[in-house]
Amino acid sequence: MQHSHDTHSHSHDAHHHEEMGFWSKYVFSTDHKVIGIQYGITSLLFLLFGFGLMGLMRWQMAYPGTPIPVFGPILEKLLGSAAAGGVMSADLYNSFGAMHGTIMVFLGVVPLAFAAFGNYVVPLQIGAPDMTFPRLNMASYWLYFLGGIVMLISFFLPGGAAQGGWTSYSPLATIIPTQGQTWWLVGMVLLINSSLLGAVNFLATIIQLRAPGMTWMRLPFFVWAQFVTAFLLLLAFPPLEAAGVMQLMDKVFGCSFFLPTGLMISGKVADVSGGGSPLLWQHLFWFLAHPEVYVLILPGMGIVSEILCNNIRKPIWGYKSLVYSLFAIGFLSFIVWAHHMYMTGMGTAISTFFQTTTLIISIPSVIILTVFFITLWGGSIRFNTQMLFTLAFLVMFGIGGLTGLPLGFNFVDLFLHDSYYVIAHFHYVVAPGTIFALFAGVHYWYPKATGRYMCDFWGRVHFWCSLVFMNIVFFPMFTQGIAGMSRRMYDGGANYSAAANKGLLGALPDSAIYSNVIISIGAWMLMLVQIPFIINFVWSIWKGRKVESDNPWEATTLEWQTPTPPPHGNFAVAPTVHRGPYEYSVPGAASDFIPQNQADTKAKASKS
Amino acid sequence: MNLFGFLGLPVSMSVHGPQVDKLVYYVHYLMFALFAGWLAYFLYTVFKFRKSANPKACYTGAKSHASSYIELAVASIEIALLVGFAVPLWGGLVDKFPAEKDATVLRITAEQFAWNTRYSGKDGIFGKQDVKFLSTSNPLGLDNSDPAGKDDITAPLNEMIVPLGKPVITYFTSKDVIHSFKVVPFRITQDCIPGLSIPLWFEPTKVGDYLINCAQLCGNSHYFMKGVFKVVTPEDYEKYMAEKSKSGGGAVSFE
Amino acid sequence: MSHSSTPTTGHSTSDGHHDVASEVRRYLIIFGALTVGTIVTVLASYVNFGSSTMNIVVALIIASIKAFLVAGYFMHLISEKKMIYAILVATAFFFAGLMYLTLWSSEPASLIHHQSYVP
Amino acid sequence: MEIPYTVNARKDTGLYNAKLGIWLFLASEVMLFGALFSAYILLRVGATPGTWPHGLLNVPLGTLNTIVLIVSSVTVVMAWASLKMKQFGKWRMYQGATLVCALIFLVIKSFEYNDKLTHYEVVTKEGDKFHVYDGHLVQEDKDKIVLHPSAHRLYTARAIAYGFGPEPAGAHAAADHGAKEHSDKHELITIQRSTIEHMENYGPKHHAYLAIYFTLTGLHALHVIGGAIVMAFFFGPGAKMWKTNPEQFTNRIEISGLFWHFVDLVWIFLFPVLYLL
Ligand code: HEA
Ligand code: HEA
Ligand code: CUA
Ligand SMILES: [Cu+2]
Repeated sequence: MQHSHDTHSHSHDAHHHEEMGFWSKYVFSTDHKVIGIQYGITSLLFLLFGFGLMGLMRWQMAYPGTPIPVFGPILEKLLGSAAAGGVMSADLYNSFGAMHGTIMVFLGVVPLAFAAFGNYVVPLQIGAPDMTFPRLNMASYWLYFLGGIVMLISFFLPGGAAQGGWTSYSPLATIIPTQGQTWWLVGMVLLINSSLLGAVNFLATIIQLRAPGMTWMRLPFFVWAQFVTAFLLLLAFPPLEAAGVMQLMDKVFGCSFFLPTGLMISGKVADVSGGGSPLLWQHLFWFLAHPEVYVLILPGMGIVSEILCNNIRKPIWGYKSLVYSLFAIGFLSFIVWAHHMYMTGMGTAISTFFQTTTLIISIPSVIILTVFFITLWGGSIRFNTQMLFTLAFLVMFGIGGLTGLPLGFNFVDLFLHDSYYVIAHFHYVVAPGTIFALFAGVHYWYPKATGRYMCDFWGRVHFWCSLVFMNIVFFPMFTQGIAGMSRRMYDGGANYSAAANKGLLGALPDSAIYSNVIISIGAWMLMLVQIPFIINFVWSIWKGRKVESDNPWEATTLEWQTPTPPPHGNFAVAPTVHRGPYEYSVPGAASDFIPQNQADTKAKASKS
Repeated sequence: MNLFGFLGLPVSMSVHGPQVDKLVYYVHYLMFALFAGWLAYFLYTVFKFRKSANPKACYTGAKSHASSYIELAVASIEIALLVGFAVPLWGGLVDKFPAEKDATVLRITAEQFAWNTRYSGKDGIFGKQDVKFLSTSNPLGLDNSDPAGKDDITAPLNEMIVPLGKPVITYFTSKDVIHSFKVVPFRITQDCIPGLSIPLWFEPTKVGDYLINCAQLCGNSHYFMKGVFKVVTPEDYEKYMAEKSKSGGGAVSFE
Repeated sequence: MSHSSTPTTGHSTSDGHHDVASEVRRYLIIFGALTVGTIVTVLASYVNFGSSTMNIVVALIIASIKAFLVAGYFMHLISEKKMIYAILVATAFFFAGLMYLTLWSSEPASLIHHQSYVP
Repeated sequence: MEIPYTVNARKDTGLYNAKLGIWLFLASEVMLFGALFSAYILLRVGATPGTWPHGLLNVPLGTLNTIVLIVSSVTVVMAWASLKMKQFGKWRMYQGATLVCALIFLVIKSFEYNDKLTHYEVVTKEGDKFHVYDGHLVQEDKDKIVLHPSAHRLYTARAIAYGFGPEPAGAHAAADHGAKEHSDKHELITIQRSTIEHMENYGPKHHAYLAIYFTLTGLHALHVIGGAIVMAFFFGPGAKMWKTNPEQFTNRIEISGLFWHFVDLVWIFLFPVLYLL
């Protein structure tokens, strides 16, 4: 089979394997496409939920101590005294903050970017019938699901969900009495194991199941990005698992892995043996969490490269330097972690080491961005929804990445550490960065998965509104940070404001406090403008415009050379690959794109 | 035009503060230059190569090698900032401490949700502290039999006072969880970590009362944990101290 | 990587070219070596090699030799494929990084704090 | 299209899928145990000098367990070799032997755990003196406990009277589990509950050393249990596959063997680090 299927072929292909029941087909499926979609839907819901938590927090920040309209009474019903009178308590604020971070990172973006897109697209792009270990794949999803459930249930346990920040620093996390803090660790262990299974599966799939002719340097860049991401997960997550187990021992059995000798808690000598080290937790946490931020961004970059080439109709300029930069990032990301710990009392030698590696790692990021920008030169750019998101990604990631540079200097960190500048820095990378890449990916691959387009008009509305409001939300945070506002402030910094501290130097200027209101309104508007997306997403499943061919974007990579949606087993025969991934506008070719599995450049690329 | 003013940094009132600010500005110059350059290029390209203007893409694309030079330039500027500023300045802060006799020395112990401060008193020596003396009534584990501790002074909670014109050396620690001592105009942030005593020094340049905020999540009243750092003239300081240590005998508190 | 041309015989696994029967003898020899190694470790712990660091070093050296025997022969690492080596080398590197950098940044000389504990 | 290379090796990598998979998994396991080893080193280096306990564990039992695991490693590899040589009966024997070894290991381990968990340190206050008794709990009821002591220390101030604090001057030699000290202290002591200030067993809470000991060996034991379950499955219902697809079955035995060897390898480091140093 090469690439000629009529649109209806999927209806019989689906029956080509033995008839499966509803449960084994949609719920306990081992098909990578079904698992990818399961991951996708679950993680989108978690993203929405994580955003919802932040929506509520933003009320408290803008109007501290006032009851939350509409949702306040609901919260009070659900959570009781933590939201007495519809006002968010400090404990609740902290648990929403911790869970926003945790959910966005571990239950939202990673499962969506890595697991969902990876699962759906990677086997198709390398010409494989499925993942190497389909049952592990299913187990990975269900562990993730279980981890998510544990995290959700933890809101309703005595004391509420985790309150120690997504970083869960000891001793705070150890002594917080909430049960949710303990279950957070249980949830994390489940999520970590899920990611580990996923990582093993992706690596084995990419190494073993590439179709004939799919050499390493012919892999679509998205596959490379997933490959490096999987390596990061495989090797960086286990130390956090170890740390999680140790913190669990501390919490459940009263050990002191992370508790030093001589703790005085609420005026009493703590009944622990002591002898532990709070910094050990930080080292193990950031050993994961720094590579993790690249886990958040690399799949996004992969998506962007696919959509970019497809919509400018030309190959990547400097494919090899992209791949090498990717490896450099992957490699270096393991040895920069302590830039999150500059203020813990580091001497010159060690902090110089970590500053140097931090600055070095920015170079391959600059190279990747540069390659994307230069690739634009000479293209024939089509502006559909996915391309708009992609282009915006480039600029927004630029802002986020560039603002990482000052943080990389410990001397600057003296001023900016744990301020809103940091919040702004990383949200620019993950929200208008990664989230935009994910929106782009949804629009791009949606027709493959469903056989229908998402509506382009509403896509554009969603895009422009999101772009505007994202910037209204996150840009003022830079100025707040520079004004000296710290993060994780229950009252949005009011207690440190000039108004509350008459005559004190270094209090927050009124403008910083007032920005909270603008940011919050921006965030709620941002939430509102997600509605077109959600409706578009759901509505198009049944009502979207049908695709005219299996390759509606006239793309070159293999996922478009299968029926739509691809049947169980993907390809009837393993496709043979003859060329690189982005052969667009090849001089002398009959059409402006040549699929990877097409042998003859002169042949007209089949549209179906 | 004040080139250094564009970020709107709060005024810095410590000796090393302007250096921090300078580095902040230099990095931001680099960032703005890169951002503006790339954005201009980006907008131009996206406009010029839109489909309606350029229906046929060019397979080979750009031929210039400008990008390699840009990358090299970025790398060299970063290295210059690192070697020229960040490393030596940091070294000055953590390696080259002023002599304790020429400085005001404080021990700051954070707790949920307050700041405790101690001075070594006239003899310039802090009384011994040890975990084995810890108890509810002796939360700092002071060794009451140590003569050096007799003239130590405990400041009121959340308040500390230093004279202008002298460096301040502070030893930071915490009783319970991690806190972070941050005074924006001093350009100082320092984690207070239980089990460690971390010294840092800085020198205020202006008399006044400064707000201390806690910059590390330390529990539900993290947002409420503040203190006042008073910088006064040396005369006022002497007067204050003399008055407060009159009572004598044991670690006194001047509440 | 794709160009590595490791010969593989038909459908046998990586150990196909070895004569399994002769390997069995080797396994028994290694078994002996491991047992001896264990006993030596225990005995060595009663000997004073000058300092406790030396004792630790000796114990770890013996353990490493035993680990080499298990990994090399029982797990067939000495005749494993390049891909596996690549994975393990990367792992060893990051493991060393984690261990070394964590220890380095936690040792007193790298920290700016002086006393180990002052409340 | 079926998933290729489930049984036979792919040409360019020379590996079948599961073989690559298990090695990737083991790589992550290296990082997992590696992080715990780092923690061990950090705790140990950071401990107040002289407070890291020695000789708390039973070396003969530990040695025995090491040998048991080594034996199981040999039987595992022999089991695989037997299948390679198409000797299914022999395989059964070796596979069974491995399972028996796993069981012995776990039983011995549970005895060691039990020993620690019934070993108490009791601090009593009599007048202004603090006594620290150390020994196995023989009997306990509402108002008194009976200890089989192995050490007794006396403090004048509360200090940190429990845990392995620095030795107070003139106190009795450190708690030593060695049989020598044990033998000349046969008499049991009875302690009134009313005098007890603090009582704690040698569980993970007692000291950083015990914490890391229980964590490392506990995690290792979980691996032993997991590996044993998989091998028991192949020994029992899973063995059917030998009839239908002997090659894949042999691969499976190889894969489970690799995991088992890794578990053995971890123990090779755990043993000296926790028992001897
Ligand atoms: C996807 C996530 C992501 C990414 C990619 C990055 C990338 C980088 N980060 Fe960020 N970071 C986070 C997520 C991320 N970070 C998070 C979540 C935190 C906070 C965690 C917490 O405390 O809770 C954090 C915190 C953080 C800190 C700690 C701050 C503190 O707590 O005090 C530091 C310090 O060095 C840092 C540095 C960097 C650097 C140097 C990069 C570099 O890799 C960036 C390199 C990129 C560039 C240099 C951009 C290149 C682009 C161009 C040059 C083109 C520009 C063109 C146009 C704009 C048109 N980050
Ligand atoms: C991937 C990571 C990620 C993402 C995407 C976000 C997204 C957002 N974050 Fe958050 N954030 C963190 C990670 C992330 N955050 C972390 C780690 C922290 C630190 C926590 C800590 O202190 O411990 C933090 C902290 C943090 C703070 C600081 C709180 C404090 O310090 O007290 C704030 C404040 O405004 C904030 C706001 C927002 C906003 C407005 C968004 C918005 O951009 C959200 C945008 C979301 C969407 C646009 C959702 C899209 C999804 C859909 C539309 C669903 C569709 C569904 C279907 C079709 C079914 N975040
Ligand atoms: Cu103390 Cu925050
Ligand atoms: Cu980082």
